[in-house]
Amino acid sequence: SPSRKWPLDKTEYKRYGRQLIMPEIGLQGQLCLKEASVLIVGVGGLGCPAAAYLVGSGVGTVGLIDGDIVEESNLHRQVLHSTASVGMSKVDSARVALNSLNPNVRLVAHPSRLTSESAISILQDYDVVLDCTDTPASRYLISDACVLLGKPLVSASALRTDGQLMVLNYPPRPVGDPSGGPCYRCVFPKPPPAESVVSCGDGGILGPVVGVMGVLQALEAIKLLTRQTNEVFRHVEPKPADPPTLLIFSAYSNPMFRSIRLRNRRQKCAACSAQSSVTPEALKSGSLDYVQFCGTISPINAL
Amino acid sequence: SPSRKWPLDKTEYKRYGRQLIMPEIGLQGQLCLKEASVLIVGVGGLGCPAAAYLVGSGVGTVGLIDGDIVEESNLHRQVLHSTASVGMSKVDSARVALNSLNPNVRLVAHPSRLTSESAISILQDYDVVLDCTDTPASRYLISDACVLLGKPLVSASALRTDGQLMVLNYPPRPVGDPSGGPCYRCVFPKPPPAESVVSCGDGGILGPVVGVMGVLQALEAIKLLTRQTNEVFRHVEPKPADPPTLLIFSAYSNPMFRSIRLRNRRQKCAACSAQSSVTPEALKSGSLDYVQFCGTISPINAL
Amino acid sequence: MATDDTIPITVEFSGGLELLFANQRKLTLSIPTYNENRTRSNIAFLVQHLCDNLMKDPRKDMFVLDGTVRPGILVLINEADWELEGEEKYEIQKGDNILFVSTLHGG
Amino acid sequence: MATDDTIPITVEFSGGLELLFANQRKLTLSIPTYNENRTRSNIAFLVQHLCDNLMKDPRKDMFVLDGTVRPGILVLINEADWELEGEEKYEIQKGDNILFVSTLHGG
Ligand SMILES: [Zn+2]
Ligand SMILES: [Zn+2]
Repeated sequence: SPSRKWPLDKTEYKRYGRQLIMPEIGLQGQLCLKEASVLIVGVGGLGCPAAAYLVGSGVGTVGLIDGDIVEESNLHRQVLHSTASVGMSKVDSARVALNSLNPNVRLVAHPSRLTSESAISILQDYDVVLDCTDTPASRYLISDACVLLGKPLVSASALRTDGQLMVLNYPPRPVGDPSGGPCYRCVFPKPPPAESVVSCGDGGILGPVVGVMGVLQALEAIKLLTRQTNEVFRHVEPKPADPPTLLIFSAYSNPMFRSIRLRNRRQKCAACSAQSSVTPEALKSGSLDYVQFCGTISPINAL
Repeated sequence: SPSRKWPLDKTEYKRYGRQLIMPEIGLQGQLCLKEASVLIVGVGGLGCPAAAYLVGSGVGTVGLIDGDIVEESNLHRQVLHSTASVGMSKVDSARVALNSLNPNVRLVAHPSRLTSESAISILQDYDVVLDCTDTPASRYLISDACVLLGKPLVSASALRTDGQLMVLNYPPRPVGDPSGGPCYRCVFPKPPPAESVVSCGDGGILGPVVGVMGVLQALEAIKLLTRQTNEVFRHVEPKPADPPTLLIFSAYSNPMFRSIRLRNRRQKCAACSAQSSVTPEALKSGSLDYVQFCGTISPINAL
Repeated sequence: MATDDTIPITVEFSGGLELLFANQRKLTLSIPTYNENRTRSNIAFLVQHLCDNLMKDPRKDMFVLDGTVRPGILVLINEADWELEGEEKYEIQKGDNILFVSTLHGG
Repeated sequence: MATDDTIPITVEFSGGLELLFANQRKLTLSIPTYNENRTRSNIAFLVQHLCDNLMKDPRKDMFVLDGTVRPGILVLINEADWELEGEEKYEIQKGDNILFVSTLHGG
């Protein structure tokens, strides 16, 4: 059939040409991207650059979830939005910009906050999830849902002059299989005391700091989605997944970047171990109260 | 006077609030940014994200120089441009996007290629220069002009899965002063053989790879422009400038980032030493032929 | 074999913890090789030592809670998660680099 | 003092040079401690050794030109520019990490 012979159309060969000629991507990698779907949870300082580069690269479907509206104080770092979109929902604002960058990508809008009740049904349609949110509660929720659904999770965060990046639950083996990658709870079994948690609103954030972390999330997602290509089509020996790593960024340190080797899955992890207490039912019923689990505190007392 | 009391206007306090509350920036740092001018040479894969974050941060004047027009094959990584701007000049396309992100920034358009004859007169109006170009010839030219004018240079490059970043000529001491930072010629006294030079067009480039490097250029420029703030207003001891460093990025290596300590100024550097042969007159007269210095080769023979 | 009284090490803070230590990101210090119980100094000892002697912020529970590093702080021994090295019981060696990282949640 | 015949080192390639070495970014190898002139092996020796024995690409001048590493390649010894260490004359030590980086020009 003609679609077999020319699996991409002419404009796609042109648009993605600079990726297509790279052995790490190639035609097979581009097809993997085209068939893939990525969910970006949070369309702020991390989600904006992550979405731009994923949409640019030709990922077939990109989902955007965020319940916030664009504010003027977002614009120094949330570079997909514009002054004219202040007051608009972040998801709608991003959709306009992303569609004008690459109309070939199907954008799915979820203009509301991710909840424990909705997490499973929203995340299950995607291949990879990017955590671009800004609270401990959402980080535990997204990780738990990814573990239950067997989805790899690219998690980043930033504050002031620092950033952090981890690829979690990768490889995404079943709950109870110790050879899977660690989840967020493996690394942080207990939430931090609420009074130690500082948001970007309270602590401040330098735009390029969160920007770098968001772009790196897009990169890690592209690497995950095209990994198979490398092994199957380039006749490269299937390497084991990179060991779990935390990338630490600190804009005013020298060196600016450090890679830290993380632990494997935790034997008694509440989410991914054989002793897991986090179940799809508990999540859907709302019996796991993430906000309460993480506690709350008035911003004035925060560090 | 009222302008003394409220050095920024109300919308600026709102827009830059998340930077203003950081001790590394603060009100004084924001004023430094507002009074500063940055020239971005090349509005492609590096220049697009660099410009977005610099304009977002409120740098007073941002100059854009590029002689190319937007092509469809740029869009996977040059995320300021859009499908509708294919065929438009890159400078004009970027100007539209940047103006809608932050109308407070004065954008200066130079819609032509930087030449040896024009370099001095264009660069002299700016405080910091970003090299976001893609040929050895332009890299030597920009570095020479920065040395002659005493401007710090934030230089980045990317190809396939790799990227590199250096802050050059910083501190920007006079020609012949060995305590200044090294220039591009100190690090690379001779150009590479032309047949070893590969462009992104020929070798390919992964979008987020060049994106990360561009965002880091914006960060380094912001750090340079607000450095004084830290020393003068935070009563922090004036630290010596960071030693000259090459940041190497490799998307498929572990660790992805490495920082390499570079040499100081070269005693016999053709540009920045007491034995310099590069003069403003030679540059302006066009007697330094950078293209010939770097050689040319048909793309088919390139590595 | 080793009769030295103190062990020179580097301690680093990241992710905002430096604010608890007078905004210092990197400390070079020496700790006693053996602590009062005549056992070799381990991470548990170091944490208490930092809290008692070097922490400037009065909010001790931002660093130590229930006798150990508070939740949300990763302890990294020579660039690896301390859980790979024996956690609190890891006996500190000459030249070790101990990094305390607070998780960030902003985005 | 040292009577070992060979020195174990790590050699890395970046910026496209790995393509000249069968797409290997990192090699662990041992080189003779002394070369034929009974002098200790230095970087000049290593470069020739790599070119003669490990480079797969026939275009030798992509790596070596006029008897030394071609222009546009940085040589980094244990994370520092070789110019800080004595360039070609640096005598290789056990466990050294030698990184060859080709400059990139794309943007
Ligand atoms: Zn787990
Ligand atoms: Zn120089």
